Amino acid sequence: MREVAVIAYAQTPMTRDAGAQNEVELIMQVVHQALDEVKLNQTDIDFTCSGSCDYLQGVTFAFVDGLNAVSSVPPINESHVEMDAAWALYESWLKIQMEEADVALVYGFGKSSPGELRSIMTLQLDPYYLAPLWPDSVSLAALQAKAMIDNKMITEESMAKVVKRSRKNAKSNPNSQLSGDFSIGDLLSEPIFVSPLRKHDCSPITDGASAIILATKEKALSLCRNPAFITSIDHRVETAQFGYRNLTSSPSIQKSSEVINLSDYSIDAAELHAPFSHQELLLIKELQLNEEVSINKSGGVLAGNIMMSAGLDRIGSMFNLIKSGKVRTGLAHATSGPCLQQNMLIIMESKNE
Amino acid sequence: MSELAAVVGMGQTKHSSKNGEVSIAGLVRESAEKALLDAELEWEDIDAVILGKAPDMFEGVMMPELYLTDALVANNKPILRVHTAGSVGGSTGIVAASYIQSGMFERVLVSTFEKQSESNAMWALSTTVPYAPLINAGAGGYFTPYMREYKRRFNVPEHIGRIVAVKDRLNALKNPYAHLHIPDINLEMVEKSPMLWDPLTFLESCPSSDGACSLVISSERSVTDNQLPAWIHSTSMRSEPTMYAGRDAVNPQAGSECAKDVYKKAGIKDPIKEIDCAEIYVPFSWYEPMWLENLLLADIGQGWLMTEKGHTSLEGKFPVNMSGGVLSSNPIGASGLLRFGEAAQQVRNKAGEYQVQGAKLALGHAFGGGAQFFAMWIVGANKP
Amino acid sequence: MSDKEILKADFELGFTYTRSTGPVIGHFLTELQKCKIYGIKGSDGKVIVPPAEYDPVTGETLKEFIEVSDIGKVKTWVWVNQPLEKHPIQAPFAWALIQLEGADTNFLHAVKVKKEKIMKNNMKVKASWALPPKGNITDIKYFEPI
Amino acid sequence: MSEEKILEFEAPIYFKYSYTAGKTTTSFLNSIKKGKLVGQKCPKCRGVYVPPRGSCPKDGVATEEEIELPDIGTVESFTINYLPIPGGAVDPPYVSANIILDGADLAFMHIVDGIDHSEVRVGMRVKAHWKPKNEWKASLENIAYFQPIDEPDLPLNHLSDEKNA
Repeated sequence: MREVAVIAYAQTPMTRDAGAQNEVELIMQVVHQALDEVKLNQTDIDFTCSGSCDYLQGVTFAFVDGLNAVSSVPPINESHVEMDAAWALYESWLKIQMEEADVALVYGFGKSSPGELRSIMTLQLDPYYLAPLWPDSVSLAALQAKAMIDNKMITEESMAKVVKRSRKNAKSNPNSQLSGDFSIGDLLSEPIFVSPLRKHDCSPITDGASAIILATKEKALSLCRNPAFITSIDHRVETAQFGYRNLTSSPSIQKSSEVINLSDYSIDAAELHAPFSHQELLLIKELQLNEEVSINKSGGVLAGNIMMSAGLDRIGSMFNLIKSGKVRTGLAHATSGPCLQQNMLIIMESKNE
Repeated sequence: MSELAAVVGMGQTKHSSKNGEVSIAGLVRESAEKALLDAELEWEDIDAVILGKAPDMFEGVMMPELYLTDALVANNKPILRVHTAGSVGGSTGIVAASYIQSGMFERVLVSTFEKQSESNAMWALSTTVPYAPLINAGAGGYFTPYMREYKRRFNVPEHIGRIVAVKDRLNALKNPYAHLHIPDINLEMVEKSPMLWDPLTFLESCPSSDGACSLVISSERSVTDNQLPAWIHSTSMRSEPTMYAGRDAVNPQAGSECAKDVYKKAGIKDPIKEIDCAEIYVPFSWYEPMWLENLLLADIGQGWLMTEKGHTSLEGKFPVNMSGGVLSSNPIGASGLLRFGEAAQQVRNKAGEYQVQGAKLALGHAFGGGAQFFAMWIVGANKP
Repeated sequence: MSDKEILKADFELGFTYTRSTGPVIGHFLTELQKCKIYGIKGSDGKVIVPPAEYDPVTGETLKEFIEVSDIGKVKTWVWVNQPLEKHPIQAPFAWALIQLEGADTNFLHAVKVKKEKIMKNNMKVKASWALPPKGNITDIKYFEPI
Repeated sequence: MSEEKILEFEAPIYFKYSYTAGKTTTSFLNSIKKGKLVGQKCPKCRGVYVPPRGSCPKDGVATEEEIELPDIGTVESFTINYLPIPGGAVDPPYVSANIILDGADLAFMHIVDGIDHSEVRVGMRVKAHWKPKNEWKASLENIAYFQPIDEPDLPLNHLSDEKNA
């Protein structure tokens, strides 16, 4: 296996409504910023891969326009996943493994402000039995939270603690959308949104884009002072039959943990893609992270949730921690689908002595 | 060095304008089961699933890999969804190959589909946003100006498009899975069919199909002799913007550079001589000669002569679209993988009635967007 | 140019899709027209409702239909105070995972009650049918406590 | 009670979206509301784009320099459409053409009319036929169509030579 590292990461400020800025303008910012960070040009990139979703903005082939943000004349070796860009990173990682590329550019973008995100997400469900009833993403997550509360795995207070920490951590993230100091009491006095969830238990609607550059060890060490090496990576999915799932556990996380030998690592920090506060608690339990592991230093997606790059942002946020020397071994997680149906785990490490 | 990968199984549905017998899952599943059967493998032999299809709006199912995980027996396995517009079937095949070539997986299933009857796919392509007049009439309206320009630029006779339309439909008669079976197809019938976008008639255009195509791709060490492997000699993808100053949409640079790359990686110096046959993405008749040139299989301005002389027919010197091609079946998301898979079937000597005798090396090709995304692979009966 | 000067316009994107059902979903919807609910037997013997086409564990094609009751128990529920435009009930209501009598899995549907306080885990609910049924999952309008 | 076997059902899926034109498109649309066609020039390749999109797709850089273009151009390629499109701007048959304005480096699709369809040629010189001023809004639809002008066709090879260069 070739050693591959994240060497650059850029993210737009996460905002409720990017307004005048279209997708191309958002992507252009982050692609240029990431390339500049390691003094590369598009011509130095061997493979480019992106993640996006047409339904967010209601236009087919959103990614085709997105390509206008990248210099693609002369033509480039490029691909796209209609998924979170974390999976675009996975595809790029395979390209590097097969020696088709040494340096890869990955970007994800999403403007959730133009549409009705909660209802749009319903279209991820089985189109015969479930989608025609229009259960929305918040309601489904609420069912999971309620099941966890019923099982005494969490309480409304423990959920509020997650939010409190997220908002606090987000204060040191210049791109965050929501941050600040809140007391558990303040949070619990907020009205219920979809019971048992309050609005702050749900990640916000966010517009933005992000980009990451991956490189082989040799290139990484020549371009970046402290690259974050991807030691292990795996992703798995679970059944689509919502009523068949036990929402209080995650077999796909358990399987991926095994595959990446998670228990062999001493994890300092984790960036978890938990669009709802209770999901962070479920992930911590399924990943068996102890209290010494620092969780979502970036604030996580509760502080800003760029659909289609929120997973990639977890990898980017972990890169930031490793690059700055604050973390030696970290875990990044990305998810897709209702109630954590699909998950990716990545172990990222510093090789600096 | 990348690991060697081979296609060891192919499955497809009978393509039709509406497959009302199955759900979306049922459609994809049928092709996947057939691919496994062809590979003599079981579901548990598959390590990962790669799904490809065109826009989610065709079926109104967002990120359908999430819903299809049970049908593709992907639970607790990795699944990934590729979408690169019309070239997606080809790109998905290439991504699937990279799972093996990276050395990370032993056997993967790649499934692609479109169930166009669920919506009206042509108009799903023509959605527009406010402030822009809706002028463009689907893919045909977009591409016909470039076909006209090809014809004009090289003074190509009128009947070339019709020759392609007839040739591909005659080939389709030998393919039980093809959507269009028109037994009495002839030049006059094509000429007299309704004009859609001048000069393109109805019979010079692809149909809109429900259909699915799956392949099983295996690592070298997992291949067994009875699987008749089609060894993947090379893959390549190239993209360029839809529009930019100086772009030639008739002979896009991304296509020719992709071709150069895929030949170079396969060690092919003289493609027209070394390659035995090709499955090329030809949704509109004129694109056969245009792509022959773009693929460096003919000199610029000479592609139509190959078509006119019958070189691209099943019995010709360089058969193209032996299966009937996109002109005979077009489940958009699967169309590219059908090209890639049909190329593999030829070198596996499994193409049935449309087998090119002794085919050892074949090209699979797909394109998408405004003829700006290209995916290609070269497969061979022998190891590279 | 300030954000206010930027041109904005609303538009609607939509299609009415025609979904062919295949044999399993088709059977379920056909029986719904008779106000009957069918599940299917999974590889482990569990009765899955609504009937899955493929077993979630082994992946095998499932075929053995089993009729279940239109009465069941609420296993988990949540309360929606402000229904969205597309929700099946346009007044505060509950989403619930309901285990129907004879089924081993949960069925997601809406439960109509006046107040959140009425909702309890394990409460018995019964399907309320849209008449005449049309062969759609929405033939079950919602569930109501009994 | 019906005994009909269900083979299919209808699933309506409709969403409302708010579309934001963005800075560049707003500026273009505001100009066209006044009857002006304003494009943008790429700072790198100097390519002129109309309608502008705020970036040069070739170089992946932002474009800001604005340049007003005449409403006269050349037909680069075209087709005659016979298929009606739901919600389409015009009824078939109509000619849709890729028209490259004088001074621009990229064509855009619009309608050519005011001439027998069989007479439309690549290289033909055309001018915008604007709708009456009181119908103008923020849309390219202000131009009803492009019509031929009394100027010799641009040499046919000129266009393709330029492209093949």
